[in-house]
Amino acid sequence: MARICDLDEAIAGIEDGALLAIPADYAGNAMTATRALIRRGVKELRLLTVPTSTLQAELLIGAGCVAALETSAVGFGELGSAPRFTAAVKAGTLPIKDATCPAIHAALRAGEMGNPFGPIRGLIGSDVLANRPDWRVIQNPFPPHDPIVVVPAIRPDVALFHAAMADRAGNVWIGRRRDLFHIAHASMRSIVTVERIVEDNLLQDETLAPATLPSFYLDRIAVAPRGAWPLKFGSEYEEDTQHILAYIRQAATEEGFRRYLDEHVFGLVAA
Amino acid sequence: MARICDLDEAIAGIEDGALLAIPADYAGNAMTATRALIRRGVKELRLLTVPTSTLQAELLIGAGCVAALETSAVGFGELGSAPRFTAAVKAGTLPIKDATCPAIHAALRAGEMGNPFGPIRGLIGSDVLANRPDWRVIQNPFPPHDPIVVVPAIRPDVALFHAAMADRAGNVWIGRRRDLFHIAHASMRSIVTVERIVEDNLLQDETLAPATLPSFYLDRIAVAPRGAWPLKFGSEYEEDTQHILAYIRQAATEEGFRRYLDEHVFGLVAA
Amino acid sequence: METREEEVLIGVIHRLIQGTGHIAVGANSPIPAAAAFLAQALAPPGPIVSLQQSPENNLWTDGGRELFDCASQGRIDVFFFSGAQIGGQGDINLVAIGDYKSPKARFPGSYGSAHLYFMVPRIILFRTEHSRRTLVETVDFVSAPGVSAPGVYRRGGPVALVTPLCHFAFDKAKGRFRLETVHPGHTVEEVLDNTGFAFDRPEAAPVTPALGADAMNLLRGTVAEKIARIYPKFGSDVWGLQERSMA
Amino acid sequence: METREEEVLIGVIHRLIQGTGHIAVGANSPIPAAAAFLAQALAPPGPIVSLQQSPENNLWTDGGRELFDCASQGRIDVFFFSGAQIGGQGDINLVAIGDYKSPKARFPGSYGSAHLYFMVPRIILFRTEHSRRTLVETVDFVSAPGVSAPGVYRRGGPVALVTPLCHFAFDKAKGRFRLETVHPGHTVEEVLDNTGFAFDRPEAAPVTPALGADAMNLLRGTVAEKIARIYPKFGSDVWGLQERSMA
Repeated sequence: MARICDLDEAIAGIEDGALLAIPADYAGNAMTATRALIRRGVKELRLLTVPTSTLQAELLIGAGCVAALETSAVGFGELGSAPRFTAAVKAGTLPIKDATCPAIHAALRAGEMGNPFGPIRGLIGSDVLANRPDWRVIQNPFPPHDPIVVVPAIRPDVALFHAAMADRAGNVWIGRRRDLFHIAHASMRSIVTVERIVEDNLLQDETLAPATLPSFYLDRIAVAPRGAWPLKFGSEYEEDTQHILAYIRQAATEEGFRRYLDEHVFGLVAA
Repeated sequence: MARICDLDEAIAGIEDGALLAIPADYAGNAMTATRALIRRGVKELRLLTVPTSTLQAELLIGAGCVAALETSAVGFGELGSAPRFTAAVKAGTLPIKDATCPAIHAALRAGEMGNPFGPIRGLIGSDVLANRPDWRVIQNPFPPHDPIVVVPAIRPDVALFHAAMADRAGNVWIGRRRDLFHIAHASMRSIVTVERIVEDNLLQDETLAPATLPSFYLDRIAVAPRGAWPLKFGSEYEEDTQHILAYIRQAATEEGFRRYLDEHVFGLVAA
Repeated sequence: METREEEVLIGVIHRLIQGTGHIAVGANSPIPAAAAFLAQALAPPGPIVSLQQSPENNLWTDGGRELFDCASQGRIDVFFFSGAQIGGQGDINLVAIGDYKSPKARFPGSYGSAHLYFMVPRIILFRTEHSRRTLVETVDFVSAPGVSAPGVYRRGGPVALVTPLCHFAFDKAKGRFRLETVHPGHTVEEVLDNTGFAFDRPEAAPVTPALGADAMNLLRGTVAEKIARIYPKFGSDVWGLQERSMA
Repeated sequence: METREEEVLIGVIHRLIQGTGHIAVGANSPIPAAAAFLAQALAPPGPIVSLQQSPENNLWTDGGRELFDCASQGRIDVFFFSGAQIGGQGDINLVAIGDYKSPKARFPGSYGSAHLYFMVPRIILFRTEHSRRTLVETVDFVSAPGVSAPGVYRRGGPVALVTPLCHFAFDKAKGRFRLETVHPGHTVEEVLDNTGFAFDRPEAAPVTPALGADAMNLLRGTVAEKIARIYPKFGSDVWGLQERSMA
């Protein structure tokens, strides 16, 4: 069962070398916790983005916390590319497994089901597949007996994400961002930051229970108000686009990135 | 997109011979619609219980509407066995595919994912597997390369279930009974009865949206107050245990079952 | 108040689930549920107990498949099964007596057994009828086999069989039951007479230990009340607690 | 008001999605979104349009995987992709320029393309830079191939490529693009000069037809307002609509 603790104790559950799963930036990103992880100097993370990431992967990569990355995309969409991710891949210092979104979902789903693998159509003839020796092509055992890709299950050591609220029993209300269920189900344990703690048991409220992740999937929960900043969080707050644009400009150089870390990670603790 | 219509028009979407999926009796059973189907004289249904059933499968089987059955169990638990199901299987008049709950979930999940098949551990050495020539044992393509059962995907022609409420756009609030999502996702289309229609769009309410099935999975929606009676429905009403006990006693004989149908299906329309 | 048969079974199951983390209880299983709640009450918070019918213990929010997913992943430590027949090699039959294609008796079906029996480390079998009809050398239909060939992925299986007469342990290596204890008021001879399968036994089988006084008080107090809210008929039959409507 | 380049592209895409049932729009795609909303506005209720960023058009309640599930099942009829490079055989590259292991340029990644490109019947490619750098004979990294070998399961793929200069159709059988229309103000020579891949073309390529007056009025009216709520910058740039905060 999950216990509620302070932020540093919560992130202590993420060990150096862990296979860490983080959600896409529409789902609820534990950015306050990510900054705390960087301050702690977490090392050698094997990072899995489910299935893509923006600032969260970018900061961990830039700060040198990531030994290996599996992703379907790291970038800021219309706002621009992810400078530290791009630099690390070009420099050859970041071993990367390029995936495609539904292949990451398929691997996690196999993990969620306790299956050793899962099939996924498509991919054949792509360089995505050509560069994934850990995936296999088998013959579909049923008609039309076509060649089909199978990916091994992924069970991350730990999932890290941000949600709206937890109750005293350690249940967490996820709301509409069902990705967080899928990541938590697949992972060995989850570490979660929340906007607030509520007094009533979420699983006993018929309206809230359907979107509540039961405590037994979770390990540690810490309160972190505005814990997804500067990213959007559900219907609670919007992305801080100006901050992200400033980040992209500043992180164009290693020196600029270091100044960003000094100011926003090591300096004042972001509210 | 779904349209809201009357009950007879809704069940007209279930054609003779359809592969019909129905949920287990904790999830929301469209019993008023099932009685209407029997009155209409639906024929040759291939019935899939997801993964088990009680009175709903029993009535359809007893009334002669079912040409083939796939199930993990049909019975009333502590209350007793399902007399018409039992009689039909013993008489050899009901072709049955005996499954196990998670194999039905695995097949529907493969259907939900658009995959041709899905793996499931266990089963090897059982007579469940021995009697399922439609399932295969393959070698796990990954270590430990163990033999593993794969089941072909199931995409039911139509799912039939009961839910609490629909909005005017045809979205349906499922609540905690997530099985109904899984069945609807896997099925080609769904026909749903609801306790009530609400005026506000369910997908635009952040508290209700997470447990709302979007309209595009649905075909027809009819209002049927107390539409799961005599079965339990969520937190809205309890099982009518006395009715079910009386059913089990009465349906011990074919004549008794016919009297039950006359009274509760063809006679007065159950409230 | 004399110890009732149900309380003896609850006591045996309570010992069998010591030290486990997550106990899942299937439909209509008041005896296992009582043992699990007793474990929670004796050393709070105790194991996680999930039980779909009980609003306070329904931990599931991803539909019926979530239990099987969790079992497959290794998140569930204990589950319970019964069987129309239980075989001497630990096989259970939940389907048919006689020929499968034209059975003499037909039961509801295998439920999740063909999967959970492989995946949950501690499966506890319980059968409220101890007879040569129910405990047989070979079952007519294998819903789930007690043991598997080498190379078949298997992390779970039966560990014990509890009946109104005795407690058998299951020896995975031998694929055989072994008599552990005989319940108060019953004898080894009675067990031998009423068991259709061969089993190992010690020279003198000990008597099934009773629950300690503290445990029995808790069982008859808060645990019984909790059970009666979920299973009113069982609460009334065993402890004379008045049925309360849950509507 | 003169017809803007964006409006021409919206017009082409609008014609390409006629008669489809469910149009899914990915992140940051105001032009495809406008075409889809225009189809809804012209013949209500029109196609289903799902768009995660828009509260009124977010139809997803099962997380990010639901789009891919639906595409795999055949529930999605139209999707849109761009590419750092688009190859003459319909391949798209969303990953790297140069050697994959030590690239000259690196892009975010393949997103869902390696799967959706096989599963969605009508993939419409759009690229806002029409140059020999972006439209190449052979891409450096195949995120998703335009055509597949016989026997590979495939129900979808590219049907068209829309650029600021022209509209190409994709011929699946030949694995080649064919010039369909050239946008007003541009010429076939301009297309030839700026395209790195060989393509088929008619003797005289017609001019891309403009949207009809009714459609244009709708586009600049209710559709533009809807787009501006989701993509404030695009609404302001193209139609001069004032940005409104969505907070």
